Amino acid sequence: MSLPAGFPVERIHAMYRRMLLMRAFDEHAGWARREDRLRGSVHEYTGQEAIAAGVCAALGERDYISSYHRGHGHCIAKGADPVAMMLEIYGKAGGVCGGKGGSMHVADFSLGILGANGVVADGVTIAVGAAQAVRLLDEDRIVVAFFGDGALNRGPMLEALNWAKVYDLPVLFVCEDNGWSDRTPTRSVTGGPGIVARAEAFGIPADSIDGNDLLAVACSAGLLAAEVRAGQGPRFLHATTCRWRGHLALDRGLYRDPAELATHAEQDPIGRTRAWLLAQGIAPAVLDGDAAEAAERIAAAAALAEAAPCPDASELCTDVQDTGAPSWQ
Amino acid sequence: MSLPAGFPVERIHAMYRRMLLMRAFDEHAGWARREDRLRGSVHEYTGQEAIAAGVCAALGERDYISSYHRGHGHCIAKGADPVAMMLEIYGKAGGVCGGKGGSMHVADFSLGILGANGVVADGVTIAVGAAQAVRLLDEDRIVVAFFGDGALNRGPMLEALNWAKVYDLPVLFVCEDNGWSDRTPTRSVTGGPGIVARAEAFGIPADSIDGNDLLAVACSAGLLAAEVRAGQGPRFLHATTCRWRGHLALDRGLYRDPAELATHAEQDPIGRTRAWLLAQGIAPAVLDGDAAEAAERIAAAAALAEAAPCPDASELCTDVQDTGAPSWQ
Amino acid sequence: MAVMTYAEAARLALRQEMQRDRRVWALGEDLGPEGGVAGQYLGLQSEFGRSRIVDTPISESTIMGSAIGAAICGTRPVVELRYADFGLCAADEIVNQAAKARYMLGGQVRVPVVVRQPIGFRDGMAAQHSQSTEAWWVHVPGLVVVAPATPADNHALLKAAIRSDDPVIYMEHKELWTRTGEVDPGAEPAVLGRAAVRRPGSDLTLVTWSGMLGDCLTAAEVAQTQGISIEVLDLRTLWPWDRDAVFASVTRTGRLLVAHQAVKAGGFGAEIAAEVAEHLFHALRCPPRRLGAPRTPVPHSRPLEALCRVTPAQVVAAARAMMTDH
Amino acid sequence: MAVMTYAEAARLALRQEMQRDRRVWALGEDLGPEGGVAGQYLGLQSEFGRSRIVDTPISESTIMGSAIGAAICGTRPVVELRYADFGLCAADEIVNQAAKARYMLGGQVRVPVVVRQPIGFRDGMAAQHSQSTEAWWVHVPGLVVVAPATPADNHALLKAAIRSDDPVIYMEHKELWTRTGEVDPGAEPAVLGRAAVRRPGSDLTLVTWSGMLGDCLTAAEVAQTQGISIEVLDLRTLWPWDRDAVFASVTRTGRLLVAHQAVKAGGFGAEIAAEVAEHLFHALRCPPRRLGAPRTPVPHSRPLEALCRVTPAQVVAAARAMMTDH
Ligand SMILES: Cc1ncc(C[n+]2csc(CCOP(=O)(O)OP(=O)(O)O)c2C)c(N)n1
Ligand SMILES: Cc1ncc(C[n+]2csc(CCOP(=O)(O)OP(=O)(O)O)c2C)c(N)n1
Ligand SMILES: [Mg+2]
Ligand SMILES: [Mg+2]
Repeated sequence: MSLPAGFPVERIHAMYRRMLLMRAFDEHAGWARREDRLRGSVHEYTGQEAIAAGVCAALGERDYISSYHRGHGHCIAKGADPVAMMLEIYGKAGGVCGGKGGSMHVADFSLGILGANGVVADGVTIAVGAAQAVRLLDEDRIVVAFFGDGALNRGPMLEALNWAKVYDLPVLFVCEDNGWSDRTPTRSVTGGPGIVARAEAFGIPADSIDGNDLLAVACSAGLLAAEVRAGQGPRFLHATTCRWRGHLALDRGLYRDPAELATHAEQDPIGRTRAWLLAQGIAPAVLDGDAAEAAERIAAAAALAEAAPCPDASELCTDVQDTGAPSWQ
Repeated sequence: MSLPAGFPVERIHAMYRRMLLMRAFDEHAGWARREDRLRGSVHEYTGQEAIAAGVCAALGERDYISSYHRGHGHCIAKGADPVAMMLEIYGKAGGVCGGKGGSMHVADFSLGILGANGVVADGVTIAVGAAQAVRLLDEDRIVVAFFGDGALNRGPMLEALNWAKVYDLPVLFVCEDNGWSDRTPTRSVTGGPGIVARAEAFGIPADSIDGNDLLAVACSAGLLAAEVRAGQGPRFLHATTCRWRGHLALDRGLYRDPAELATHAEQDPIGRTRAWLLAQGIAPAVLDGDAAEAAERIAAAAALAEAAPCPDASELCTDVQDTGAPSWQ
Repeated sequence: MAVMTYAEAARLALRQEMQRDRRVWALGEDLGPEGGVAGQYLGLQSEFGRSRIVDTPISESTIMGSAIGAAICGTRPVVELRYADFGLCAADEIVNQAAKARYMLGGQVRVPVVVRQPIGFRDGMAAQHSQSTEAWWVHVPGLVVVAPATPADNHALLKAAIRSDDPVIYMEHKELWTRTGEVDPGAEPAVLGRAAVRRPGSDLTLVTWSGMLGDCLTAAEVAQTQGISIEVLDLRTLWPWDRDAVFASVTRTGRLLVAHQAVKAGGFGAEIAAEVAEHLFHALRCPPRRLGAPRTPVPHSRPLEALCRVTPAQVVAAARAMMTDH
Repeated sequence: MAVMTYAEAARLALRQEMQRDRRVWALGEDLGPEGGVAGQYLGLQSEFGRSRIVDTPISESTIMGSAIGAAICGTRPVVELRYADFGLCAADEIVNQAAKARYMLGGQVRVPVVVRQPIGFRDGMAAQHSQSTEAWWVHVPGLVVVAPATPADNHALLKAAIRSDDPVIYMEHKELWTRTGEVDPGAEPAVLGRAAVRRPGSDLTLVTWSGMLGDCLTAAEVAQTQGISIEVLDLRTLWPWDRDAVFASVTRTGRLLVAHQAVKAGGFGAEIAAEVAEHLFHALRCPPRRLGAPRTPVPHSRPLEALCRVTPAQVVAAARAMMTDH
């Protein structure tokens, strides 16, 4: 891990705090799903936090991100309120989407978060379109599309890479390569020399980094985002990482090799960042305090969500469409 | 133009005759469509004949080909009967598809011709599936998928490349690169270093050749087909060529640069092959005789098709589905 | 008032909306060179530039997906999918994203996108270029579905579709492109969801839309000579459909016939017939009837294709049978 | 006879067909590791190998397209699309290729492919994982559409689907995976197109299918206590649907109610109601009625999702209203 000279330690420390919040959020979310305290598909981000934290640190509030099914981390990294998110995944009133979306649809347009998505790769086509809007409206924003390694086999994803290059759009593609496509090892269903070669075949310069190394992510994303912002066209970041949990909360991951799982702890982006911060002279007590604070915030959010009321029945037919609201259906 | 030593001139001569037949067929088809003697979308293959001729020469009768909207040439190259094809594009009884398909659906399963196709790239996903059947049934066949340069931007096409590599299927992908995607220059909507790079990004070895050079096509296709046949997995042939006519018969091509069109004559695969055959000592009279024979066969087929009856009304509801034939609909 | 074709009317509407609102733009294959498959974009790329009339790769999923992204980020894209058949290549994006985004994101966002998907038979284009899929989109919560039958409507309804903040599936009919009619270039956007009585009548309500309107009017004329007075209702918007207008007419006539070019089985006519049967049962003097294509793919051959069509003669025959059935 | 779950019954059927015919194989995402999202393929990869239970990339278009290619070249693929929502990612291949190939190629070829697309709400999976799209496929010429409601049917109907030489859209219901029932492991394939009378009755015909069968039976029991005798018909195959059975029942009862979990507007219930209204108009004692979901995307939140459901109470209420309406 090394940083450009002059990069303030405090910024990494801030990303560290965000990672703690993501971790606490999803550790709770997974538990709550397994305990049947909430419903729907919950995909934990645990183990992958450095990517969201490092990438979003390169973004301003106006910038857009689009995400995928494993989306809680990206929202938190972009600044979403964990309370509103927690209410959402519990399907409660006051959730970011009024409880109508649930875990796979967390979003906050006021922060440029265009939403998690339940369909693999669809968020990526949406991201290139967002970039087209930015261009048309002559706005000062860039767009980040987060997606998994499995998405690289879906046609719309590949079309979107071509699309971004053809129109030279301000998009940073971020592939979170955890090696898994649900319960299938991605390499067993993926041909060719690798993900970077795919991006380059569409004319998009790509970096490949250790996505468990927060500093590497922050540096690389910072550089790529700056190029995108400077109008140099789309860029691609390939970040390898580890999925600590099952594909989703209810997946016990019985098909996984214990040897692989055993490597996770030493790859832990939070542990590694903590070690680095300690080496920079941050006191252990400060870092312990950070962890305690994250845990508390999430516990408080969870308590609030558990107690909160569900949306009112009157919400059922709102926000469907204005033309032809289904009053007589 | 050069051939491996010992490659019999007679084989090139036979391909030449097939090219003449393709040319005569599509020159008639285009004319007939413009004269409103037949209906539907007719995409002329004129100018691209060397690709179908050279590739299909590497195939046996058992091998499969799948084609696209510009499909007449592939069928003729694979041995389809021009009379049955002509009846088909006229929508007449006795057509290869009973007149139900028309130009975009010519096919002959008895010759392994899985069909032209009206949806860009769909024939390619069908081709990789055909190869999967070959594998499952342990048959001795290979599959050729023909498609245009524009298809390389469609998701299913890109998925199919990955698919073929993942299962190491016996497929030869043949991209006929005429530079056009309908009325749009393909390069204006295509990112990256090129078509070969795309194939290689999915792990598929690719050759790029002058597709107007019949000998080059025949050699390259022969080698690639042999590799595919030997179980070495999918291969990709990128053949550049020229589309002499409009995208379809009713397109007058007003958007085209006359300078580009002017280059076509000297690229003419038929003219170039004729010159080569002459240089090999074939008498001009023989070659003129070939042309006359092709012209006659097509004229006869056309006369027959013009005069033939349409399918009987009773055909309307046959071959829809056996379960639930729409007797009461 | 000006006389123009259905295609020209659509072009005029888009041009006016693009002049009026710089957030409006269009994307699809081959819009620039010759203005789309029917000239419905002719000249617009020269006028508005390549960034507002965008020629795209052959990438239906991303054409649609990117339009959605652009719509939720402040622009108003008009998507050209060329034929409804190719709309199926973007079905996921239309249904899972465009139609649902507003709802599943709790109303944070609107998706003002118009998705043009021309329908219908034309000139033997056969099974993959002839489908009428309006029934699919009507069944999808979140979508508005529009099917203009005249040049004037292709002007006023397209304007309305472009101004809609919710996604609109806009289904022109391929056989209408060259039909001419009177258009008021200064017309306001139409009100979505309103049917038009194209011919008043008292014996039977004939509900139709899109390419079948002409045939239905012909049928009504013939029927008139046989003493049957048919009221022809052009639905114009299929969702929401104008229940009030249909119910009012059927209440008067006591007879409902729906005719569409789409396959009859599972077609949108079933919804209308079922609603009328449920809510106006006692006003009906005879069973509600539907006419549509047989459940076969569309054949290429001319006489077979013709057999898939609902003809004026069939409409008249159905009307006659209904007059004597009670 | 054996007691097994709906998922196990499907697995048994596939296993038996794979043993019987080596041309039968299956493909989809994650079939091997844990046997699909509901264990409906559990153990089959170990038994038949990775070339007959094929784990695929996330490539719905090519999963479907390649299955079509393999079907027209002599094999009998079973496609797993996981949820009907993702079936939309392969809509083009299903409609433009699988459904039309036989017809547009003039009968040269058959397309014996089964396309499994589970439908229905389950556990708050929300808008993109809860759709019931059967009405779409019914509207597509060339497709057979099947929707099993019981373990025994998921065994016998899946066998029949695999033996069909025409493409079958096979829609299991997610909430039924774990339901148990009696299955005859030696049962012959069911005959496609036959409905089953799940409960005889004389006052009202209740037509339903898939996940709603249980609720309809509950409703019929409750109604019985209120003196209403409901005949519950499980359609089993939606295309072709068993018109004879439905018409025979309605002719006796004089009342038709259709209930499905799909959106009511444009749902398949409309087709049934419209056909009955047209052909049995004079036998009807009251208007035909339909129950289905409101036209909204499916919400995540439990009470909102519950409001989208057709409940036994609603069925009973509708039946009561129909008994007094005439
Ligand atoms: C189009 C589509 N196909 C299938 C699925 C089911 N599915 C959900 S997540 C997933 C695996 C995705 O893998 P990857 O993109 O690597 O993301 P990860 O889960 O590893 O973060 C699959 C197959 C889906 N949601 N959408
Ligand atoms: C999915 C789909 N989108 C659009 C079309 C309309 N279309 C037909 S041919 C064509 C251009 C194809 O270009 P290319 O693949 O290079 O083949 P070529 O016509 O040059 O031989 C287009 C856009 C289509 N048939 N299918
Ligand atoms: Mg992954
Ligand atoms: Mg081309």
